[in-house]
Amino acid sequence: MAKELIMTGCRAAAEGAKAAEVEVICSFPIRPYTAIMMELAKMVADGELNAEFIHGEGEHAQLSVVLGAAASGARAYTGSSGVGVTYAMEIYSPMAGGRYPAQMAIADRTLDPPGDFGSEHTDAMCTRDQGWLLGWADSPQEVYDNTLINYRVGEDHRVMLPQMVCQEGYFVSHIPDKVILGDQSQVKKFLPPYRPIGPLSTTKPVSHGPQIRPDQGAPMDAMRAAVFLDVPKVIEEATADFNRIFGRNYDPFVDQYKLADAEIAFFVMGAHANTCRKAVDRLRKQGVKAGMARLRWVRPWPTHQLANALGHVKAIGVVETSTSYGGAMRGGNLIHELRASLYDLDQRPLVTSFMAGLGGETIWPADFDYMAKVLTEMVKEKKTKRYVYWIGM
Amino acid sequence: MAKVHEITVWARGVIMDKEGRDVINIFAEAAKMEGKHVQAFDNYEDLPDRVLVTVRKYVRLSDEEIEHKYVYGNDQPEVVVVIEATIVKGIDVLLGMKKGGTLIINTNRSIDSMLKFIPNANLLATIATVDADGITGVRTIDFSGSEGGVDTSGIGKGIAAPIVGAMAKVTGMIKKENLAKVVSDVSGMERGYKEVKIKKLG
Amino acid sequence: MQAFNYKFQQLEPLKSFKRVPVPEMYVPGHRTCAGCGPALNYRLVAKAAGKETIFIGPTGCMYVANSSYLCTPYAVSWIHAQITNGGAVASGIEAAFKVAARKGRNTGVFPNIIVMAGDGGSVDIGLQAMSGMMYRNHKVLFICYDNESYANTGIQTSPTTPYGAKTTFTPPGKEIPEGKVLFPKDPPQLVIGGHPAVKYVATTTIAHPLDLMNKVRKALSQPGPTFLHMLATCPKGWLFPEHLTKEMARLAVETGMWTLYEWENGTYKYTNVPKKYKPVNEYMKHQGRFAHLKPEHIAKMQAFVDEKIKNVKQAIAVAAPVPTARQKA
Amino acid sequence: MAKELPGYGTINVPKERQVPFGAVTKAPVCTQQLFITSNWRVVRPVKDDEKCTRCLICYMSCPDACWIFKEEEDVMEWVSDFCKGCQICINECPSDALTAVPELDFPDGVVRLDKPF
Repeated sequence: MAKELIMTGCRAAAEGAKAAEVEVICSFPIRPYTAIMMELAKMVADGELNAEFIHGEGEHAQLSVVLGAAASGARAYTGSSGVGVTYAMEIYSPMAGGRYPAQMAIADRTLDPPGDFGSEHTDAMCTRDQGWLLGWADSPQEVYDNTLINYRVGEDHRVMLPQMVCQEGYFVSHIPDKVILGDQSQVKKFLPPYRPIGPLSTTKPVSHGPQIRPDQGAPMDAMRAAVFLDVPKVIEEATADFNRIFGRNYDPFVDQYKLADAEIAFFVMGAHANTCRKAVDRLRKQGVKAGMARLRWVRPWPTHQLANALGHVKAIGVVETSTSYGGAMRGGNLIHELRASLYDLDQRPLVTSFMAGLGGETIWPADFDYMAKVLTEMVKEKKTKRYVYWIGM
Repeated sequence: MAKVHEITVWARGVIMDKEGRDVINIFAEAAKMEGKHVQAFDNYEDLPDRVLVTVRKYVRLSDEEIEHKYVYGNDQPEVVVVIEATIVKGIDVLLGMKKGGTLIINTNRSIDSMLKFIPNANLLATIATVDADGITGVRTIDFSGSEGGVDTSGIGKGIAAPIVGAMAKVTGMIKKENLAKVVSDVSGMERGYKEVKIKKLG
Repeated sequence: MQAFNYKFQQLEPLKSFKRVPVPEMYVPGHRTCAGCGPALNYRLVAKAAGKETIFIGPTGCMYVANSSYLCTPYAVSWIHAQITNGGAVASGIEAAFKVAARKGRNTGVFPNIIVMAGDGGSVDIGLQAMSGMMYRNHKVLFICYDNESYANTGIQTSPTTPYGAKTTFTPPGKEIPEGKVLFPKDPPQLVIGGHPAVKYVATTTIAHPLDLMNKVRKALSQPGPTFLHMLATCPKGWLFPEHLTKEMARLAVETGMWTLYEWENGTYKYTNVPKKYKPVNEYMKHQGRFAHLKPEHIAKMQAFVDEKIKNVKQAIAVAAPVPTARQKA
Repeated sequence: MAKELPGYGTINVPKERQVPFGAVTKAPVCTQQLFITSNWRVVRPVKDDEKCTRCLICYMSCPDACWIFKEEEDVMEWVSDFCKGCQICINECPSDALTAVPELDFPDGVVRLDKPF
């Protein structure tokens, strides 16, 4: 029986992993994701989950352990935050290129220096070009759901890629909210067992990852790129199945809120969407035709879906929660790809970006009001005056 | 564009890697003195070299700037130099050569006995042998210059000297006097120049 | 963790060359040097382990030279690991096979899981992963095939490169005449010193094939992590003629540069201890990497080795072991 | 939408250039035929069956597994395709049964390749 509980994003992630019956788990402590592993450790200790719980000697080892486990046919699970995510950097490409569909839970944390527990998307965003599936949840409920959806998509034989299931540290990972946990019969219906391709075995011996010549490198890259042409379809199928089986209502790629007739729109990712929705409601009451688009997947990037959802809007404010120092817009990462996605439209929306929610800072309702003011002026003047606004600076 | 002369040198990994590299460096260095645009480099795919594996080294000479200088292999060598004679038995060293090319082999065996191992010798206008091991008997084994490192052991002390001497004589591409300014073992180079055996074919 | 009886393998010792398993598990057709010590090492290990085996190959010569261009010489399953993470990848594999056994997905014998790491992949950049694996009590045999340098990248110094050796990172020069000035790490002592889960550690060389294979089989018959340190001489990196590959390993033992021992549950057992050690120069003089050394440097090396040998003499030196098979559980 | 947006096209890697899924290949059996190394050889070991005692030291000394004991015929067999000519076997042979002979003294016995490895 599905049951409704109040829990944090960390607990929700652990519940998702438990529902997926993960078999090899590798931990290393770093706040704030640590709680996920604390929950799983207890589940294993209590015999609720038949899994190997391995204490990795660092994030690099965590990724390496799950790589080996996935290569041997086990459903594997790990996670990290902040500098832990970047410490493991070497292993992201081998995992994706070797097509090992393990999952990594991220509760975002700002990168050093100096130490800062606050959430910021920069940690996981650093890995976005390594060939993983990557996306953000906006609530503990979506964390649970995404855990299952990601395993389903990642382990699909048309995909076979590792997945990064992200949630913001603290905002989602530590603030409890309502979560409906699926019944195990629903989970079984949605998520088939992991079927590895060419796993390490003593009966059918294989070689994983022999060296290639430079002229074999380009085909390797092309084939890795080609997978991403098929991923969107698999995501659509999986989301539709998930919605049907679990009674949810996700848009596969872009969570759209009052966008249909919007003149200005916020482009957000993660939990700040919750504040943003309320801001949209309030602005609407004041007569401002505001809307919101929330990105669910950064990889694969939903280019056409975004053009469809946002093409009619007059001005878009990208709420950036990651940094791209010296980047084209001198702000965050999302604006680059959003602008590129809209480039071929006949009538391009004006696009600027707002650096907000960095270092764990809350984005306040008033901040959205300020952004709306900037966007409304842009509409009035029919031009983008600045690429980037640093909120409060 | 001026013609680019491509010379490919074949050696064996580790035990003759340094000698092979010396050959290309000496040859290119001497050609530079004559105002040529030059290039000398190892085949990158052959690295890291392993003991006895075949390795390729390249020289390019031209009167003008070399257009394809970042293409990392000689596709159409007009001169092929084989520093270890057995290589001709196991590899088509003339691959890509246009008719009328030159082959120089370090061996004390007769030219005719070597020709038996070269099924496509019809590509050659000239074949030559030089007994470099007999002349100097020295092979410098050193890995300091491989992988683009600094070569610390001098240039042309071993069998490379007679081989470049022979190359100068057979190809006529560079002057012996300039070689003498580059190689350590000048008399070895002179002997290679003098003692090389040349046979014109077809 | 739940008590579960995994079907760990028990490999009987081999009594003579004639009893050595015939099938090659590391087959010919690879790009290792002619006369490659580590390749011979790999072959003997694979032969001793047999077909129910999975190899983890961290980056190094034994990755790059062996697996060139999408073809490999491993007749058993093999996976590339980064040079950094051999121990960790092996941990994941072992864990996966344990779960599969518990869940009844895999009912066959538990595979031999062997990490074949170079010295860099073991006790330099790979040390953390190796140590983590051993601490966590995974049933993995970690082998350090020690060719005393980063050979694949063109012979750079590693923590096991001996004092006085020339490498491309320790070239001798006016200011630093001896090339390498540091003394090497001692890999088995690193393992023995701090890993209570490890009950069996041994050293061997490619010049002692039966000894090597039996140590592999004994290590694989343990229920937990084990470590073997193997001297795999390197003609390219050490600058000696390739036909002397085994000769160098033999001389290493005869001069005390290398000692053969087993460490089992806290007890040392030394073997092949020469009645009288040859001077270290008997070993060094064949190798171009030591050619630049002056007598005072060689004396320094001799003193280092003498100190090491003293420990051997203090310990009990016994005749060559016939490895005992562990009691079947 | 006013007009159709560009798509991603398709990526068609020619069959002969395709890399196996995840760079996972089947393990070789007995020998790796894609990697014949006979052309590495400068000399080859030639055996004197009179002197050979079948002690198997050559078999246990070869990095490339190029000595095989044929039990039925009671003879050591040399594997020409993969012998790199390192001469370890010659150095180790306790009964001087092996001699190094230049490969060029033999008309054949080397697999000729277009390109080196």
